Amino acid sequence: MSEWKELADYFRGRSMWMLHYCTGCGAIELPPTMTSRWDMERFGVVPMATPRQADILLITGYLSIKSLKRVVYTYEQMSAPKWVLGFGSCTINGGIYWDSYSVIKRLDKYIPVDLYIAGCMPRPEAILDSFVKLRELIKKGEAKGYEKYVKNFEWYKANQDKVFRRTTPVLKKPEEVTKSA
Amino acid sequence: MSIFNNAALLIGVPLLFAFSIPLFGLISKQLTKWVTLLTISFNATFSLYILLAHKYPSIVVMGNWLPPFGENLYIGPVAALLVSLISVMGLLIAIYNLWSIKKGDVTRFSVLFLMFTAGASGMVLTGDIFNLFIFMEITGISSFALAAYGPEKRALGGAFKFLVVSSIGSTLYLLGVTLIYTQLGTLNIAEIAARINQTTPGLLTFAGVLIVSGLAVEAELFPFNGWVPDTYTGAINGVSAALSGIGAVSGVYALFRIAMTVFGKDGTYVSSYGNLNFMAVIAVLATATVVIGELSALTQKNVKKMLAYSSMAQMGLVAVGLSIGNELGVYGGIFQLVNHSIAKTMMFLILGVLVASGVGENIDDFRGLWKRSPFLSLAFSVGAFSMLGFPLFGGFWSKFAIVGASIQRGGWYDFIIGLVLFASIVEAFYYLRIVGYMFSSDSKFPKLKTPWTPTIPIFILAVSIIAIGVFPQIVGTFSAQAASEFTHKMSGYVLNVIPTIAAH
Amino acid sequence: MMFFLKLIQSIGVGALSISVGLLFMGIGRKITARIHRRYGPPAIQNFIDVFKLFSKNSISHGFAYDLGIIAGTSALLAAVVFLPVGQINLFPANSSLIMILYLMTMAYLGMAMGVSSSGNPNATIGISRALTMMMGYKVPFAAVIFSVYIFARTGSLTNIIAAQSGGLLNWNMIRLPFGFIAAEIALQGMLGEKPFDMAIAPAEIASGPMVEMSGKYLGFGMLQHAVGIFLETGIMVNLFMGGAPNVWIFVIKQFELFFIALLVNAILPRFRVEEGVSFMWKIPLLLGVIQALIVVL
Amino acid sequence: MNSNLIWLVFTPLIGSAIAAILYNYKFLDRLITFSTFAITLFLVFGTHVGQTYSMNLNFMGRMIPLSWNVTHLSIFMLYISIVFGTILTFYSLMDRSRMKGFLLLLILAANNWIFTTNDMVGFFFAWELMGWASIVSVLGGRKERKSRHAALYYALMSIGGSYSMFFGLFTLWRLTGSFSISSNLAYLSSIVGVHPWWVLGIVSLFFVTFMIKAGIFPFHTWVPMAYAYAPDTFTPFLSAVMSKYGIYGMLLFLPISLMEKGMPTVFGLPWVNYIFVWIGVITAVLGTVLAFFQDDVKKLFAYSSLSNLGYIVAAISLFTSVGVTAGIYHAFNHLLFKGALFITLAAVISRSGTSKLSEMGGLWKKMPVTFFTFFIGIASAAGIPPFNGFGSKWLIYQSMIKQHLLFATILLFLASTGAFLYLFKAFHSIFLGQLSHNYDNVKEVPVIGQIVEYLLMFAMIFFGIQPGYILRPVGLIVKSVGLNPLAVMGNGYVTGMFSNVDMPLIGWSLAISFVFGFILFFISAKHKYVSQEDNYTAGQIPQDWGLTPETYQFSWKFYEPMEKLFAPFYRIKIDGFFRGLGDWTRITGSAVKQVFVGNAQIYTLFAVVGLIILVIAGWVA
Amino acid sequence: MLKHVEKLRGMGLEANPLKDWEFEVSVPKERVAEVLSYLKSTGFKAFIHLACVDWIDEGEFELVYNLESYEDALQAVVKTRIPRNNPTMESMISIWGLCQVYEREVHEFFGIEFVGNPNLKPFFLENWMDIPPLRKDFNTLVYSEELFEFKEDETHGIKAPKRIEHK
Repeated sequence: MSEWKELADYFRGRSMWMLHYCTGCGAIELPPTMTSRWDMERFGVVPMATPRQADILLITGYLSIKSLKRVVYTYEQMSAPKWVLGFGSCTINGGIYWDSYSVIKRLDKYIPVDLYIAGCMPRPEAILDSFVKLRELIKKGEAKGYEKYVKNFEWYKANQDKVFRRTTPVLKKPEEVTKSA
Repeated sequence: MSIFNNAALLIGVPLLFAFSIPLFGLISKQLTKWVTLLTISFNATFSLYILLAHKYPSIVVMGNWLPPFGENLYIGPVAALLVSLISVMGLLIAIYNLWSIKKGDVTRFSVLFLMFTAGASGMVLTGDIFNLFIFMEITGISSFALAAYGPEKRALGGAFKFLVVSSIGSTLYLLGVTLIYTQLGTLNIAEIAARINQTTPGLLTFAGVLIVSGLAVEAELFPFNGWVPDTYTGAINGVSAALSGIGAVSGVYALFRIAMTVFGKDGTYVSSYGNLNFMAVIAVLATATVVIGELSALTQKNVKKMLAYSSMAQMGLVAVGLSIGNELGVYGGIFQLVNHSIAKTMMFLILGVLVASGVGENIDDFRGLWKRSPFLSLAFSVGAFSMLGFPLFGGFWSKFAIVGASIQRGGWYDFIIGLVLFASIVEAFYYLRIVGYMFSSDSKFPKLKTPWTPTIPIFILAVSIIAIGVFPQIVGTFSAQAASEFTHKMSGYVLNVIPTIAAH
Repeated sequence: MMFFLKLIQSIGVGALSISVGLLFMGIGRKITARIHRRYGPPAIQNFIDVFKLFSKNSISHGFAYDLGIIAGTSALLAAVVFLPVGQINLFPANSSLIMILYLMTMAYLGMAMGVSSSGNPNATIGISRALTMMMGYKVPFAAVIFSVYIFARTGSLTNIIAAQSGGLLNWNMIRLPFGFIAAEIALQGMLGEKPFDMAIAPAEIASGPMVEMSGKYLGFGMLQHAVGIFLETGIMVNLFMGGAPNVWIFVIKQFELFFIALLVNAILPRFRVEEGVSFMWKIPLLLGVIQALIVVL
Repeated sequence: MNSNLIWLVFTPLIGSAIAAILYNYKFLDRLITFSTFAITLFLVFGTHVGQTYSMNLNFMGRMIPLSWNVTHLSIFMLYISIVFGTILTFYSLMDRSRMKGFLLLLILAANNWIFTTNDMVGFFFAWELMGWASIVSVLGGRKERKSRHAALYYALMSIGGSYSMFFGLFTLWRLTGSFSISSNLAYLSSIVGVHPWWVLGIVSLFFVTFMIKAGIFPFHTWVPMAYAYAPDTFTPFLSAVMSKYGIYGMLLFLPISLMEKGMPTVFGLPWVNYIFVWIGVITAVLGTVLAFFQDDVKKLFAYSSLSNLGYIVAAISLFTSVGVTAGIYHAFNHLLFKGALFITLAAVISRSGTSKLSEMGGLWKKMPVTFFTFFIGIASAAGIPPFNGFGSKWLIYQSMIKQHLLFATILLFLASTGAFLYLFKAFHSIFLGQLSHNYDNVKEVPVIGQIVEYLLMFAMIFFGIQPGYILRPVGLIVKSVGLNPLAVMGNGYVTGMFSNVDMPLIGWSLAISFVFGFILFFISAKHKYVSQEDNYTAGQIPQDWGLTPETYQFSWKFYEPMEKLFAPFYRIKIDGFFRGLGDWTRITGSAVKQVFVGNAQIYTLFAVVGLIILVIAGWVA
Repeated sequence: MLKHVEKLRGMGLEANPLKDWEFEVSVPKERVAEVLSYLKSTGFKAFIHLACVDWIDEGEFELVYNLESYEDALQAVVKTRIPRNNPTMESMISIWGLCQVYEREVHEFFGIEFVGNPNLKPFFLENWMDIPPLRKDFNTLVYSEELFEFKEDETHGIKAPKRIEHK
């Protein structure tokens, strides 16, 4: 069955359908990559309307806690061999919002990310390059984010709940806190 | 021709007891009702005996003067059928009255009721036009009084209108009779019929017009039937049942006995003596009655008024049937007369029971009656379906015959029957509306308990409607003979009464 | 034995239709890309997409969903078998055009049932748009079909092809020009190309019927679309371009028609549903009626 | 002379009498209805073509001959109507709908009598009996007020229709002196050459009645109301069988018009037939257009049977052998799939309690068997090949094209496409989409219902695959009417003018491609089942906002764009004529009522005026 | 524009023009409502914005109301100072209904209690248990490190992102 797996990986690499979650300033980079100047369709990458049809989930910028909830929900709606592309430095370490109280710092803690594209809004060439890199990863069998999610499901869920369902205040010194009703 | 003396009893016995009831009244009020019941039941059994044992045609001579001179009663197939119809209906209404007439002047009611039935059977049996006038007066007076009976104020209004119009009618009739008497010197119908052509045509037509319009009042034809709706709604239900069941029958019989036997030419009687074709006149009036009766019943909200208009219209339909002119038409007319009186009496009795047990007369009060008293609403719908001429009910055969006859006659009659059919569609609308209300199930009131005594007549009538519907021969054979008597003037009627007379 | 031979041949025709359809879609994407002045995916991209889809897991909404989507594709495959393809004419006796059209309705019914049983309102809105549009383009198409029927005095495709044999001049395309134009516009609607693709509008109703299709269901949807392209263009070729001596010419003729549809698709924006239907009932219907009048009188 | 025919009529009458008596024991009443239907079916097996029976009715003082004879047409009609009736009553054993058994049995008696009678009196008696029995049963519908209005409207129309038959009946009697249908028809066709207008007049009197009962274009307005508000188990009988009486009547009068040589012909058809073809086509298109936007499901299917009857009339009035065969074949098919649809509808309505499309949805999870029957029902109603609706629709197109009626065929094709649209709308709004929470405890139809549904499914597929079994008897009918029947080559073939359709072959090709589909389905990656809430509706999960998840079923204004297109057509009220007539009679009624104003002087005035008029008339004459 | 400034000075408030189309007024806490309604009556129909400045070392919050008058294209800035611990301020809903939203936001991010504002529920921040975030004494860096724990975790296969050189 292994050669069947290789053949499947070959095809999966050649035809990756992308659902881009346009948040932050990354969204504006995508139209040029799709249209005639950079044309990502050459690589078999087509933008899709629903998570059901998509293979790649492209997160294009910073994610606040609220929007993270929607991303997790969309990610879980995609079907099995699925990959996540973190786009721009905001997904790597929070980017310019590194010290913000509402923006998550590392996407990887909440959903398995296969490939990050560094740059504070990388250019379309970087996106195309990431697609090619992802194709190689898939061929080499290293792009196993979705299996990682299944294996460490509780861990991921714990991280997510830590952010979503906080029960205790985060900072230690509450005494001069003038808490409103 | 066996001279049959005791046929006169049909009139004599009720009159005798009618006047002796006040004596019984002294003993106990309720006894009078039982006396009326007994006398009418005698009348009914006797007339049924005549009808079923085929004891006709026979003549009863008063004071053994032979026919052309003395008065005589002629019992032909028509008379036998109608007398038995009248007396059976009277019997059933009397049973109903046992239950419904409790308070008030019971003896006076019984006297009037007996006089009414006696007068009606007299009108049907008599062979003498003046006698006809006398019996018409008897029925007229007793029906005014009966109509006025009852607690409601509108009864008086209705009775008064009836009194005024029918007195005009009887005076006109009397004038006509005197004119004929001056011409022919005889009062015997058979003799007048035989020697009709000796009169001067102009005078004859005038006399004919007077007589026809006089009798039209009783037979409820259009211009003369103004009184019908108010009288029927005014009178208590038992009385309006009697009026529509018995009074109308005798009225129509009288009109057509004169129009057909006296004025009609033998056989075809399409054209009649004198220069006005009375049959055509009556046909026009009758169609007008049907159309106007049905249309005005359409927008009625009060069920009793609706039944009054519908009985007027049905009388018009009977008149149309009889005035078509061929044997099939007369057959249909008489059959419809029987069906109508059965169905209408039943409906009025049902209405009486309903009103007595608190259900209002308005259509909306009929809503959901099915849940409250299945028997009454079923009987009412059986009567309604028979009126509409649905198969498996009596009315179908008679309406079938009437329409068949008029189309067979062709010419103007196609147009007439077209109007009548349109009117009967309207009739179907308002009858089915009532049936619809009854079967709708949203009624808030408790279940109705129907008293025992009135259910007997209603049950008998309902069963008879369905029986006639399934086996039309019961009434069919007799109305066929009646039709042949009416259509063959000479052989059917005249020669039986006066064998010697030769038709001129 | 005959049955077995016919079975092999019909499987062949089915496979041919799928592969030609996918090839057309691939080339179509290439040409649209070229129009946009970009390279576009390799021509066999659609084959890759289909294989990828069939290797992905997927979610389903119950047996009506599975049954419906499979019925959609297999009904079309069943219809293709009756289409005379070049010299392969499996069942010459009963290749009646109306029967093929009604079998295609079976496919739409299957797909519609499957998709709308998923419970996603976007899908049903897409289906209702597709059916309204079908009502739109079926009217001129019917006018043209029946005028061809009466013109060639026959109902079966084999006879129609025979009637057009012998040279370009007596192709129906030439003899019934108005009918051909009307049918061409109706073809645009049937294929669901751009001006009339309001049923699968990705922006408004999240790609309409395909919203809940994942993995192999989307694969079935793609196969159905491919066979649909092959079938519809095949009918048009048989009706108006006189069939073809052999399969390759038949495919080339099909591509000519598909090419026109592609060009229109690449340029025009999308109609609203009622605009699309009223457009279909104005000019194409007028042409169809003119053609019918010419044929009848 | 075979008394079997008499028993055909009397057993239902006796049965209905018993059912009437046992009226309030609900189950007994339905049991008797079913057993009477079964006995009658048994009796029908005994009857065969050519049997005659005559009996004298003592009426109007003389003996009127009532005669029965059984033709191919009557045997065909008897079989399909009674078989369907048995299935329906078997189904209604378990359905507590408000259908009264004895009325249905009265209609059955009338049904047997109409199909076998050979004299006008019997025909009229049975027609009227069936008329009023159906009026009263429509009265018992679920919604009180609405079913009363529907019953009244239907009553007026059907009584008006039977009165026009009254006229035709007796004018014929006046001309020929006899009531027997066959001799009258022979007489009519003999004088058709001499003065066709006379014949046309009489035949049109009869055709008005048949068109009203079948619900054809000018007289179709009562159909949607009556079907929608009749009791749920009565509508299948009303729509499947009773609309065929009108068609039977038209088929009776077929031989006359065949001989009409003198008529000027249009398109090779006598102009009368041409008009009727167009009436049929208009009814078909009208039915479809009106059915698009109905929200009450039974009204939607009422319009659909209206349009199917338009098909049948269009095909029959072609009077060619293909046309008549197609018409009768479609009549059978319509009976089968419409009956199946209405029975499943009765099941759905009795389970979900509502007949509004916008309130249902997603029931396929709860009622799978009903779902499959309904699916096959709408597939065959839309005329999809392997099922039984296709054969007849295909034949109708063949017959129309042969007569070069191009525009009529286009409109019919449009109507059949439209049929697919509204059938899918009904199918989606009831079974597909999201299941709303108040239907969570809906159960499947009990076993009896499921047996009936399996039976209907099997029948639809069987007659779809093997049309020969129907085409052969239809061929006999066509031959008996004097046209040469279609050649029936084996059971599977439907032979048209140019090509023929091998239905089993289509069945096989579908089956094989299905097998391939399933193989492909199972070898590819596995799939997992997901609940109905877990779909991508691009919305926020309700739980997070503390809201209960609401189901969103898209069924209100299903074809909204289409409504915008057809809006201008809706302003012309089709039944304006009949409403106008109704209002006119009401106004004249109240006007006439003024005559009886209520005081004595006026009445005496009337009497005197009447007298004067009579005297003048006498004077003048 | 100067006319307005003179008038306000006349009312005992120190007002000075900022730009040729804008002037500012600093008002004690109690007279804010009076000044705002006065300005509204003289043409400043539009309520543009309510901002809050945290002078932590002076221990005061400064509320800044921006108004604008469209007719004569002028902007007014009304400033007031309120003490920093348990800061309360009367709500201006009676003058401008839309103040409710701005006051809600300021309440959420600064913890100022607006008396009379019916709708002071949390707006942006979900189940926030700490001190209002925009206060100067709120240390956002510590908060984010505490909440988002930005450190690698080998055990769950989360390695530091390996840098793939672009060839």
